[in-house]
Amino acid sequence: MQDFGAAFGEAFALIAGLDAGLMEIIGLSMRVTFSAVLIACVIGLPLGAVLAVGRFPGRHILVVLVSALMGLPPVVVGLAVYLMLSAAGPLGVLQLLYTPTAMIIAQAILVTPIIASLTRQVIDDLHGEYDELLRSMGANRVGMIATLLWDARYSLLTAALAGLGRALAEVGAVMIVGGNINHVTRVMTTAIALETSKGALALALGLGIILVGLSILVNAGLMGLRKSAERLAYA
Amino acid sequence: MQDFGAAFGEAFALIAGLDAGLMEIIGLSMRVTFSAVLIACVIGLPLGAVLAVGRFPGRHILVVLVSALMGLPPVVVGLAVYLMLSAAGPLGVLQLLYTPTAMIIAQAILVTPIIASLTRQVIDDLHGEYDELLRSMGANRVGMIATLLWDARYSLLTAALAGLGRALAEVGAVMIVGGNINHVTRVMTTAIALETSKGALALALGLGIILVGLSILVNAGLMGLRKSAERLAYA
Amino acid sequence: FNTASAEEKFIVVQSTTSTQNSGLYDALLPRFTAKSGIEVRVVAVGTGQAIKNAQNCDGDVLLVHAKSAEEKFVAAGHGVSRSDVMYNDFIIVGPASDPAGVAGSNDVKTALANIQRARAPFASRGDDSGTHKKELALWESAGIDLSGASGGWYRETGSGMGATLNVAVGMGAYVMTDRATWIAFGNKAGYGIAVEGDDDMFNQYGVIQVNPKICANVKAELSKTFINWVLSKEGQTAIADFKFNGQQLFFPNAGDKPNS
Amino acid sequence: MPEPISRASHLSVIEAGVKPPAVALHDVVLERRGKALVDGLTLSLSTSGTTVLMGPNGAGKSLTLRLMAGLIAPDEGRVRWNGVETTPSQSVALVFQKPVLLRRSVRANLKHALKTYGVSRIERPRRLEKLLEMGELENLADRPARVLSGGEQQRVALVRALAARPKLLLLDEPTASLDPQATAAIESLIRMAAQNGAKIVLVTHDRGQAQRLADEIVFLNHGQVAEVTPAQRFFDAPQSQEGRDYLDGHLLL
Amino acid sequence: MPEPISRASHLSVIEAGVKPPAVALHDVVLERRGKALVDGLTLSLSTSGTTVLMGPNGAGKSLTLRLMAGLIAPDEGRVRWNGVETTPSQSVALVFQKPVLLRRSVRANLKHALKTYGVSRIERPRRLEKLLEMGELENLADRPARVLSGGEQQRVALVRALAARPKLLLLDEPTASLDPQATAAIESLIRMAAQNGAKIVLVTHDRGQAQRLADEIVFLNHGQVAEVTPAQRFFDAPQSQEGRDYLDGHLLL
Ligand SMILES: Nc1ncnc2c1ncn2[C@@H]1O[C@H](COP(=O)(O)OP(=O)(O)OP(=O)(O)O)[C@@H](O)[C@H]1O
Ligand SMILES: Nc1ncnc2c1ncn2[C@@H]1O[C@H](COP(=O)(O)OP(=O)(O)OP(=O)(O)O)[C@@H](O)[C@H]1O
Ligand SMILES: [Mg+2]
Ligand SMILES: [Mg+2]
Repeated sequence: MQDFGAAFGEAFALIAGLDAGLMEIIGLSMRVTFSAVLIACVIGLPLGAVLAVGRFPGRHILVVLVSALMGLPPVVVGLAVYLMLSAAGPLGVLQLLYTPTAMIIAQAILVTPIIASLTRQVIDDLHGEYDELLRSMGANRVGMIATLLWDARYSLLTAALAGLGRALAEVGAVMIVGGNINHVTRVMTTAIALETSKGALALALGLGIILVGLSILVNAGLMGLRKSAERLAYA
Repeated sequence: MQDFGAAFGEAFALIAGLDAGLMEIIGLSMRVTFSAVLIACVIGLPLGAVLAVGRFPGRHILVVLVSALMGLPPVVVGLAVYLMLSAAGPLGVLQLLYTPTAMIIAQAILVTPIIASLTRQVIDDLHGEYDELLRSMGANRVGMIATLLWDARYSLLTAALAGLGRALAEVGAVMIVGGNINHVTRVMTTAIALETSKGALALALGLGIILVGLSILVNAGLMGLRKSAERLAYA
Repeated sequence: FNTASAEEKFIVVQSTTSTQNSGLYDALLPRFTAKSGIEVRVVAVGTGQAIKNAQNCDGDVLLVHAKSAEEKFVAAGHGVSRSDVMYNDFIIVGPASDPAGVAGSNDVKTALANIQRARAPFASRGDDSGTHKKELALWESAGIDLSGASGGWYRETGSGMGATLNVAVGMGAYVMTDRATWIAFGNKAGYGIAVEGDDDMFNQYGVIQVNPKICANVKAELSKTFINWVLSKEGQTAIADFKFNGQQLFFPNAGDKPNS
Repeated sequence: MPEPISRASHLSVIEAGVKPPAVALHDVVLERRGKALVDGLTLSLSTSGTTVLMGPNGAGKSLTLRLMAGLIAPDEGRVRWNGVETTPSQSVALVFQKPVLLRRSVRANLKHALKTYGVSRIERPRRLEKLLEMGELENLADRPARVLSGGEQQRVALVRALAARPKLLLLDEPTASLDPQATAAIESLIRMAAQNGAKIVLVTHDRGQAQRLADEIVFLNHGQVAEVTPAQRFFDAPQSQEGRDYLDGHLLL
Repeated sequence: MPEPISRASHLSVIEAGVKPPAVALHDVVLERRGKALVDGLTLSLSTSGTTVLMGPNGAGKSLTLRLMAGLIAPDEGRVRWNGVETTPSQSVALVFQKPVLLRRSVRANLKHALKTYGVSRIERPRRLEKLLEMGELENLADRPARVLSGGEQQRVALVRALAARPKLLLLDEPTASLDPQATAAIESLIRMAAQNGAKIVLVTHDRGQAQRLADEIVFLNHGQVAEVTPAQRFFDAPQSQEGRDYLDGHLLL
């Protein structure tokens, strides 16, 4: 039990000390996470909408597949990306292994199915309401998807936040493709894993508390933005 | 690149060989995952509904908090549960550490915020439509929540599937509280991590392919059930 | 990613968690970088994974402790040559209650036999790492057959040294570890060294340059500079100087007998 | 021209007074986005008879019904039911202008209502059959409620409200998309409910319907009461300029 | 009783024939859950004039409009527009019985429609103002469309359809919740559209409205056409038993 107390102490000391190393790690964590979620949104939102709206052969199989890929094991994604980017792999020449870019790629792969699958559900529900109207207006598929995504934007934020949570917490994939190299690819989660394996449990928990704190800040910020946007909407 | 080919070969050989060790691991994976998701649903569905429907002070803070907890780092959850259950910890007498029960607890903690948060969104959307009707009928909170959860059940399946994906893929927490002990607490993801650290990348990938295959089966099954239920509904 | 030429001067070392967790690199590398201007990026993973990564050309230098696997690596042409760098030793740690009554022993075979007889829990890494292989060899030389014990008193954790120590501490099991990891380990929880000092528990670290003929991307010059420095007087002194809570963790032994 | 029908009970608000009013609004103000949508509305309705709310689109009729159902709280002023401030939700039923039906079959919708209204499990099947019969919904009972035609949905919503056996029945244009036969059937259900002692508040744009059912007319405009007049008199000689204009608009067609 | 109004053009289906019909249904069957909701419906409408669809609740009027808009495909039979099988979606507009409005302001709803209908970016502001004016929506332009009153929503939905400048305008009870003034205004908009050459198909239960607007009446029952009769004649002497019963139901009140 004293470990928990110690953990809060560690967390507090780290923050109060404005530790430069910690700031570097937090900065990289944020950069990697936001980049990955951004990419996942750019792919996942339209993909989810197409899965909800489209009527093409194989759609059901694709829906099941994307949903199943929410269960992609991070270590497997890490390995697959590693094998692609490794010097011996097909994309080795890009020299991306053990860089933040590799971590972003791996996380984007993990998060995209989550955002696509949740988007599909949200858009499906709204589509039930809008479908006949939009078709009666002669809207084409692209216009239809754009309308649905826009009008569902407040609900879709939750999908994005779910993806963000996954990316923020993820360690298995970034560990493999980033290598947890100090000052280069060390992020909060890999640092936590490292301290855990050193047996520095209080420090690891302290870092975890800081990470959860960051997650709260980000969520509060984005939800606050949504609230004020909702209020100002209808311009 | 040959590793990918080898991975499929390994996966195939493992399945074809009906390896007893593999079956044991798959069985435990399924048991832990489904138990954790079940617990998370039992807590998360009503919690999410209350967050959507309730009007009490601190609701907004709670909504942000639950959303933020989607970003709970698995290693941190693993550590916290470890410290609670460890022989020196407050619940040490239960002797749950390094048992499947401990893994179920850790995963349920990880998955509950995901299901609660997604449920909140789904119920919120439906609540906008039902709220005045149900209130005009004098429905109490419990009746209201029951009605909303029931009528949103098809959409909520996606929330449950997101939770399932997370649980199925999770390795950080179960590794710490389960210990990846052979024949006792080894599951698919920890086995993959182990083979990876051995450098047996093809075998690790092969196991990953099997895990994704299981995820596809489970998703196809549950979505198929939803489809036929939807067809038979309105009885 | 970052292509500024100043930052191009780096090498990647594939290594094991024991060296990283002990803090050795944090003490060693700044000295080297200050002198040479070469940044060293350490990827610390399981020994098997480190060797595999190096085989895939994803590193310039390999620094691990699994001598036979290292020699195989060189023999297969993946590495240029192997040199001893340093050593320490393995120890067995256990709970204060000492259920097998082995504390204070310096005879590992007898100690293992006692543990087995008492059916006292023993945590094994079970991950084919150098440490794991060493442990298996010790059981064998003690004449103990482990088949059937796994999942009972003998528990294979299938994870790294630190994780296995955490597990052992969590369930009150004996565990074999390298001394460096143990000294730097933070979650000791009343554990102490039970068995140490047996000649059989020697732990040798070696360094290998990844073969630039096979891996075109290997920075041959930079990695040679690094290896030479580690093996040099200056590097060896730096290793000897590294202390944790006043205790020396690694003992330099380069040049005792380089083998290719 | 339809004949004015005879009424069993005719109680104007003004004549009542022994019992506290079924529902009363005092100086109620309701604001949204800085606009007063209901703007100092005062109105007191006796415990029986049928009051018809009329007024142009956007006058605040639906909002007034919501206030009377206790679904929205006024920003200023107060609403009282039988003289007290707590909504007696189980004895008030509201039929919305746009029917809201659950994503279930017609039967399941009515079952849900009976359960919510606290009808005992044993009684439910009998009551259910009765409701289906009242709404002439027997053949539609197993359809998903939300695929029904507009008129069919309105019938479901109406009998669902009747399932509550409410003392105060608030109806927002309940026959707007009904055919003449269904309108007649629904009107007789409403008349029956009134005869059984329920207070009816009905919103309609259908002058004929108002004449057939109303004991008194409350004319709303811009979120305020323009006049409260016994029905007969209103159609002969509306007291307010707004009422006159509205009826003129009607005659213009 | 309202006066029958004069009509600029009066073209019955039967009299037409030089141009291919604006829309024609041949033996159309529509089944859901094993029930034929539209049951062998054959109907052919000339390219101009106003056709009013009447019939009891559940007769299939709304489904017929959906078929005419190409929103649902028949299970049997076929639908043709101007003699061909492809829906000319940009020249057909449908106003649904329950207005469906986007989760946006009134203005944004109309903007979205203009964009979807392919109105050029430069022209949009002018057209937008015009639409707001037509629907008397200027004061409501910045409100979220979904909080508007029932009648206001119907007005938005109607002017949105007019934004398409459709050749075929399908209206499903467009004035069901409108007050008398708004009804008159909408009716004159409909009349104007008809005069500008649009074909109007209107569903209504309002006999007066049918008399005011219709050139011909199509009477539906049980998913089939009971009769197609010039308007004047229908109200004097319906040709089918169903038509008679329906009108009788009306007179009963
Ligand atoms: N949440 C809201 N925000 C802004 N305006 C609102 C809101 N709710 C209602 N209104 C406005 O309040 C006015 C009154 O609405 P209400 O629905 O009561 O009208 P009504 O009298 O029932 O009209 P109708 O006959 O068309 O049904 C309308 O102009 C409507 O636009
Ligand atoms: N998807 C569906 N499944 C089952 N029945 C349906 C479905 N859609 C419509 N119906 C039924 O088809 C019939 C015709 O519906 P439609 O909406 O066309 O009626 P309508 O003539 O417009 O009636 P109203 O005057 O009430 O609007 C109704 O009885 C309705 O219940
Ligand atoms: Mg209204
Ligand atoms: Mg209809």
